[in-house]
Amino acid sequence: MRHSNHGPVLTRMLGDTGSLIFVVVLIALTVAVPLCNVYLPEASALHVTDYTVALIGKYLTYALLAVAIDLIWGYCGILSLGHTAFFGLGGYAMGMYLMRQIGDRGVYGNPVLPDFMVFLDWEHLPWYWHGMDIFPFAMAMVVLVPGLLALVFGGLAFRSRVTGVYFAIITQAMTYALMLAFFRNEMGFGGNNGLTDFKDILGYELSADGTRNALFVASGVGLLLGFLIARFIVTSRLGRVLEAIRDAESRTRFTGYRVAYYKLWIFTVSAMLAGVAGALYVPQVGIINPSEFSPIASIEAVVWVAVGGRGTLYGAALGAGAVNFAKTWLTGAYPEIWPYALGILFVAVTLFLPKGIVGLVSQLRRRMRRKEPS
Amino acid sequence: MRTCTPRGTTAAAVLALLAVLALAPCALAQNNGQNEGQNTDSNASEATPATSESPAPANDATVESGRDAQASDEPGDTAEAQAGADGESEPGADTGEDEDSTEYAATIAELADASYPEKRDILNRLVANPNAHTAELLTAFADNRLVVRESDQTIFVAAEERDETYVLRDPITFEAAGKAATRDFEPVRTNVGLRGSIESGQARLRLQADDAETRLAAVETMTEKLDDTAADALRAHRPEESDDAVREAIDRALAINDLNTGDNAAKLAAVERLSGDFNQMVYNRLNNILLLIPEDTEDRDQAQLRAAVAAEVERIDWWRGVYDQLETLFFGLSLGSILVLAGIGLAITFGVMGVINMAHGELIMLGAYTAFVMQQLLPGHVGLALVLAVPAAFVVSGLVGILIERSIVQWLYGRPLETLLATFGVSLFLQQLVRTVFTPLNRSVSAPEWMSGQLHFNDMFALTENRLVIVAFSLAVFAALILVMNRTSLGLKVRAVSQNRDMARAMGIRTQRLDALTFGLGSGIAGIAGVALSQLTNVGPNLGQAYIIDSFMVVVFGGVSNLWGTLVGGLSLGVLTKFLEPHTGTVLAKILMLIFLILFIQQRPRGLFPQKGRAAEGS
Amino acid sequence: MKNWTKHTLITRWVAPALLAAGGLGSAHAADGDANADVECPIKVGVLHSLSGTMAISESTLKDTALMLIKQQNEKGGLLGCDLEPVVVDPASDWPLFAEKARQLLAQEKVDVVFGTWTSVSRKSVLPVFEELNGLLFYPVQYEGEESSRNIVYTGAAPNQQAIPAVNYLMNQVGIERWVLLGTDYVYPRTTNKILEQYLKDQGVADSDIMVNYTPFGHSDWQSIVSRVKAFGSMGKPTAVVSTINGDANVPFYKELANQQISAADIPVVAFSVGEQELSGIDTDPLLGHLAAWNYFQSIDTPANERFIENWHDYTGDDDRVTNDPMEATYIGFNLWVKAVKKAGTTDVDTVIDTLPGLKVDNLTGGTAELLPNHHITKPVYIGEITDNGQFSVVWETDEEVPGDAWSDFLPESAKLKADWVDLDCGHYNTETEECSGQMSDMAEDEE
Amino acid sequence: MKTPALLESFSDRSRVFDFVNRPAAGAKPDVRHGTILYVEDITVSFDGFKALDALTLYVDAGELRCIIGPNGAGKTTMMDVITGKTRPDAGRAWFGQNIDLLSLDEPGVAQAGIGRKFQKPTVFERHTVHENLELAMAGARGVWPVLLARLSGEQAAHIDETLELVGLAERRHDAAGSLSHGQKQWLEIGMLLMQEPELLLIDEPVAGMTPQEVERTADLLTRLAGKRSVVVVEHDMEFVRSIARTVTVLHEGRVLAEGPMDTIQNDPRVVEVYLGE
Repeated sequence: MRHSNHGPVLTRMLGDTGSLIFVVVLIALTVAVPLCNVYLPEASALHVTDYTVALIGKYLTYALLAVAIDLIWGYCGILSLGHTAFFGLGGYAMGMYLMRQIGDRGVYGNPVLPDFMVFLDWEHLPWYWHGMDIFPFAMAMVVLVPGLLALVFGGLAFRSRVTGVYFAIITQAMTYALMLAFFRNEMGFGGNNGLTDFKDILGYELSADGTRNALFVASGVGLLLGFLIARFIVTSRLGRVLEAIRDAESRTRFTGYRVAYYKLWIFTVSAMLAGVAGALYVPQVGIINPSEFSPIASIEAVVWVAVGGRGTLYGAALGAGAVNFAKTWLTGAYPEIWPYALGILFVAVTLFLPKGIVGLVSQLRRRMRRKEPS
Repeated sequence: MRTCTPRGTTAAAVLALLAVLALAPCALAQNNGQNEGQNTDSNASEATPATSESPAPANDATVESGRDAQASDEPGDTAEAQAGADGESEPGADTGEDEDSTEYAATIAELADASYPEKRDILNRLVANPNAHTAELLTAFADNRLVVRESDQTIFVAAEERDETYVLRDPITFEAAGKAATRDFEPVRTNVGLRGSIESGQARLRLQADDAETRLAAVETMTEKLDDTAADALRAHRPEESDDAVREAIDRALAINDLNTGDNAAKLAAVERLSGDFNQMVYNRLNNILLLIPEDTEDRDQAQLRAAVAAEVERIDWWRGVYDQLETLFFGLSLGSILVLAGIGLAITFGVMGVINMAHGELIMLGAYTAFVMQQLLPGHVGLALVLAVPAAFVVSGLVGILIERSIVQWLYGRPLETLLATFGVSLFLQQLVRTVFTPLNRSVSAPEWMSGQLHFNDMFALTENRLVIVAFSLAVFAALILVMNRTSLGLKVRAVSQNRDMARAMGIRTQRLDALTFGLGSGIAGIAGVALSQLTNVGPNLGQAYIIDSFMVVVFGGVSNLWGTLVGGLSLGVLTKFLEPHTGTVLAKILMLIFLILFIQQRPRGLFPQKGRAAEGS
Repeated sequence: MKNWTKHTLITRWVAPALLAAGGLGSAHAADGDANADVECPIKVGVLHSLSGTMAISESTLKDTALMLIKQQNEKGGLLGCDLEPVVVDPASDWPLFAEKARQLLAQEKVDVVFGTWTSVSRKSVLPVFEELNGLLFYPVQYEGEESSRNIVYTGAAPNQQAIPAVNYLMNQVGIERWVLLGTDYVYPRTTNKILEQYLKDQGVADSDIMVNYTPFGHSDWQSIVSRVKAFGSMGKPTAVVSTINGDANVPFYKELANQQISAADIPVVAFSVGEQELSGIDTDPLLGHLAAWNYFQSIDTPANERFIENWHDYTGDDDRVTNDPMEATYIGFNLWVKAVKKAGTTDVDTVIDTLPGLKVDNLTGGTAELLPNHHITKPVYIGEITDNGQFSVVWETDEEVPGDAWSDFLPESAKLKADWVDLDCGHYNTETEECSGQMSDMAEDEE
Repeated sequence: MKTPALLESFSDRSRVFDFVNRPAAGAKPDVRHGTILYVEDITVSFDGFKALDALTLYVDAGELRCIIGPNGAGKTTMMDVITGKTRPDAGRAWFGQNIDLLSLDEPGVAQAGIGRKFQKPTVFERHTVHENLELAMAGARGVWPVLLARLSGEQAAHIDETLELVGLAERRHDAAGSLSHGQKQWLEIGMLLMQEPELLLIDEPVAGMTPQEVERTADLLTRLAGKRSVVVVEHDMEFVRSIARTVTVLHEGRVLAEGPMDTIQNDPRVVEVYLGE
């Protein structure tokens, strides 16, 4: 089934059954989980605990990151092994805002400087921390900083036609360099400890139930919007061009498309989505630290997409949820063996489910349909 | 010149050697020497096996050049033997014996509750005024065999027995003083600084040795820790000295001392005497003189001295600059050779075969563990085990590599990104496997003698042997690999397949088997790299992850599928990093290297030595 | 002891008063009778990484906690209940620590948690413990600058490790020149800041202090060691104070050995190298280098002997070493057991109020007392590395040193003090005489 | 030293990043002098081997030109130079009198009005036949216009027309990858037509076609000439003979001979290097 760019935009975007189901389920989840958390008594079987809210909220942000990765990898063939760099930058921007929100309620009572600067004898707030106490400005940074990095980095790479594994590896270098940089205490981002011990967001206490549910809804809406934007792109003619680049880059060029611009554009959009995901992630887990930049984390994120099924967007989101759920469950239930299970899962998926979970589902459906008539 | 053994144990080793020599003529059964202290019947039966064992550790100690300092505090007869061997060190202990021995005893008694600086002072007093057993006493002190009886703060020399009892001796006369339970005693603690002082005290006592070489060594030890006491002792000994070499060494030491304490003329003479001497102490003292004399001094003598010193310092500084650069270059090459070792296996699997093997780091790790296992299998043969570990690691990692290729990678050719995912899974699996088998703790792999010294050019410039060995080793591995690729039919086929798989198959090359072999080759070399790394870093489950990114960088920088590129790329990245480091700090240097790499790839997307032809366009 | 109970009573009047005033039914019976409040089994959370980079250090502490729980159960449990361990794996992933902490507290409803190693993991779980009012025993030496009502710090603060070590080197060894080497993260940064200030207070010149930071897992030490060597060859006795973390230590010591810097030339005193780290290093070249801890396996006391024996029995491996964080876990566990017994309940608020002032034996023949700042008293030992992978003690403090949450050598921190008994504040500003910031603690008490 | 220069070059190039408002297609070639393609003294060498050696070639507007030559004569390299894929070491290449081809990259050349069909048929295999044509359709090539593009009725009709022309109307919704070799060749020609180029460069259009298909192709190309200029590289002599008015023979990177087919066929040099084989 191929989507086509005729007809009304919404039909075009949700014309595909998988996407439609995904959007419906996502909306239901975004609405139902907070309701079940707040209004159902704890004894109820359908009650959703705070823990679960936070957990699913985290998965949602991961899912958004996965959608961002799928947008470039699944549709344009750009494999970025450094996408958590953008996720992390978005997260840091949000973390800086939350840090500034603490104000003089830090342990040293300094109205301007975050605690980690106080006890390391910083005298002034570094220039890049200014303005981060203003929410709209900070939110702009959430999008602009990753976007700018993507623009510069991508501009350099795509212009000189760095592709395939070479691109994958320099993105690793990028995120690795960022990780090392953020580990440096002189950078003024709290070094290894990162930013933590946040108090409130927009004046609402972070640990309050209401705030947690609001953040959950924000994550759900964020994922929904991210998904719709991505769907809008991939179902437009631009989506065709991206796929054309993925399949036959040189041919696309001879057809008159400036491939580097397209790649740069979609890479930047994807980085911005990843930044938003990071920003939603931080207040829910309560910490942002340079290990988010670790190259392994980026590879893991790519693995989510592969497990879910590349090139479908909802598959990526599904994969992020599934792998992270497995991780949560296994690290609790079988702490000693979960790396085995995860390792085997990755191998098995690539060998036996080249199209991921989504591919498996459609394969099963096809088999069912074949049986029906007979 | 420094020796390879840690200095604290050198003395013990010498003594152990002497003990063995002294014992050698005696039959093992004749333990006449150990008569006092342990002659109760009940102990006799136990004592015999204990003593019949005792020469063995002592022997070991000799073979292993004195690693096992413990060996010397075991049997009582060792102490006897030392006393015999060191017997000649009894200078002037006869005059005014009574007063001296009282003072001597009082000095020893002070040890009971002295701080470390006080202990050092006590030590100097003992050495300045020794008795027949002082050398023995110092040995016991250094080996932590001096104990204090808690009840009355009396000092004894103790040898620990089984059953938590001490066999005691008097610290002055070394006569037996019975046995007692260990719990009634506290050890007289020593620390490393104090043991250093003890050693130079021993050296001072050894100035009286008959053997000129012993005396020379003693003078050198004293020069290293030159202070006024040592200088006085040397000066006092100078007239008695008969050996030219020793006299020369003493003169040098005294000259160095003069740089600090002499008058103007003595200093000037010392500067001339020591010209061309790169010793650090000389340099420091020369600099001190410069600091003390103002530049515009009125005094002509002072000015003359200053000029001489300044010229000398300038000369030394020039050489220091040269040697610093040389050293940095060497550091860079050695870092680079590690990168090359880690990357070269990847250059084959990634470069030649186009497989992104994220488990490459874990194959390195397996090699390192192989080195550990080999050392466990061959206890006591550290070097041999390490040498054998090289082929063993090649086989182990190679076989694992072939297993990975046959079971996973072969189904994924032409899909590099899927391979990346699957092998990432493999790497998780292997890490956890190692955790299960070897625990998450790091394992210790020992360094053999021939890898744990320094190649000493002069006082300013020395290269560490293990780095030299590793540089040479990585070059050797590289050369071997080039030979395999260029001179063997395997290499020919590998190159053929990498250029055109279909054509190669059409020409009758069994590509499947070849793929497995090539992957095995790359993996095996990763294993070899692991053996080398086991000498430098942790052998633990995370070893691989630390190198995987660097490996990829090196290969990509050098140009995929070009082994020479990997060599040049690795070495130049190493050297560049090391020359950056002093200016930027370690972390920033690494970040800058990564940025450099990104910009480089941007300028030359196919690396330093790009592969030509259509195969390169494939990915 | 008496003092404490008095204070405890004062701070505890709030809860009963609330009960009396409003009959707010669901409030826990803070001082209520024992059996009413204990649900069997008592759940004990163990939050240590079993995979990832920290597994090397943390998995041992998981085993220690499990051993202690098993022993307690063999002694008949606690308040008539068995203890049930709940082990989870945060996988050296800091946000996952927070998630797992939430799981332990909210889902598993554990009564106490033993866990975390790195500062960042502690920082990551701290808000969760404060929000859900849990109780965490943190067993590792750290940089200080923290005191939470919900955390008990049984590892050393800088004044219980770093400063005594420097004192030893200065006064007993006669060191005049200092190299502060550390991994670039908060613990070394803070510790070195404190030490720098301390050294300067002692009259050490700026030019006699060299500070250098390296990234995590740094493996190429050639240039740095060579610079240390040059720095140390200027005629003054020089020592290295190392806050190098975990994996970077082995290559560091190997490079020292390679460049033939022995302990006699430039001694290295480390704060993160213990018996367990040594078991992964060939110690021959390291003889005489130092470590400062509050416990060494080699310390010969009956309690320690028993502990080591139990450990070997439990692990079935006579070569497994013990180390300082294990002792800290041991002390923490015993403190908690004692507090629960005394309070007759596992209720967190009651236990937290009962804890300060309690004393338990440590493994080295002294006692550990929990101070109002939630740190404990500890003896400080300096040990030299011996050839069997152990340390021989060369120096020790005369008596236990009380842990100081807020260092006196950092200007901002010197103003603060923590007191959970009288002031009910983890960071009381002695200049302004008020508890700076942190409303969450207040909010909790009002509830 | 290098960094500022790099930065400068980057900021310099960043002006080009202003792709958002870039005109969809370049200016039309100026063919008032009757010549649409000027290739003059073009030299290309790979590692010392001269693939093109001062090649000079002119193509008139509306002409159908066939280029033949043995393997390695430089035919494909010449196409690469014209379409911006390969940068020559020396020489000039102009499209009409006003467009310097050497200053353009591949998309630039394509947008200026030169379409290229490859030797091996290259279509977007995973797209449908319809989508292939839609992608190739002349029009805005900037990112934003493409993102918001919708198919107008006129454009849809145009695509249908082309589908009919290349005989793929039945298969419009099938993936291009499922087409036969000949059909792919036709699809690619169809895509070329959708680009509405002034000049078509066609590399071996009839390789792998059935005789009927060859005939239809010949027919199509002949019809195109006049309206557009066509350069065909082909090995199939029968085919060349059937369509060619002017034939250029390349050999070792130079023009060996040029003229009507009959003349060429009898040229002894040509016979020696090529036809004689």
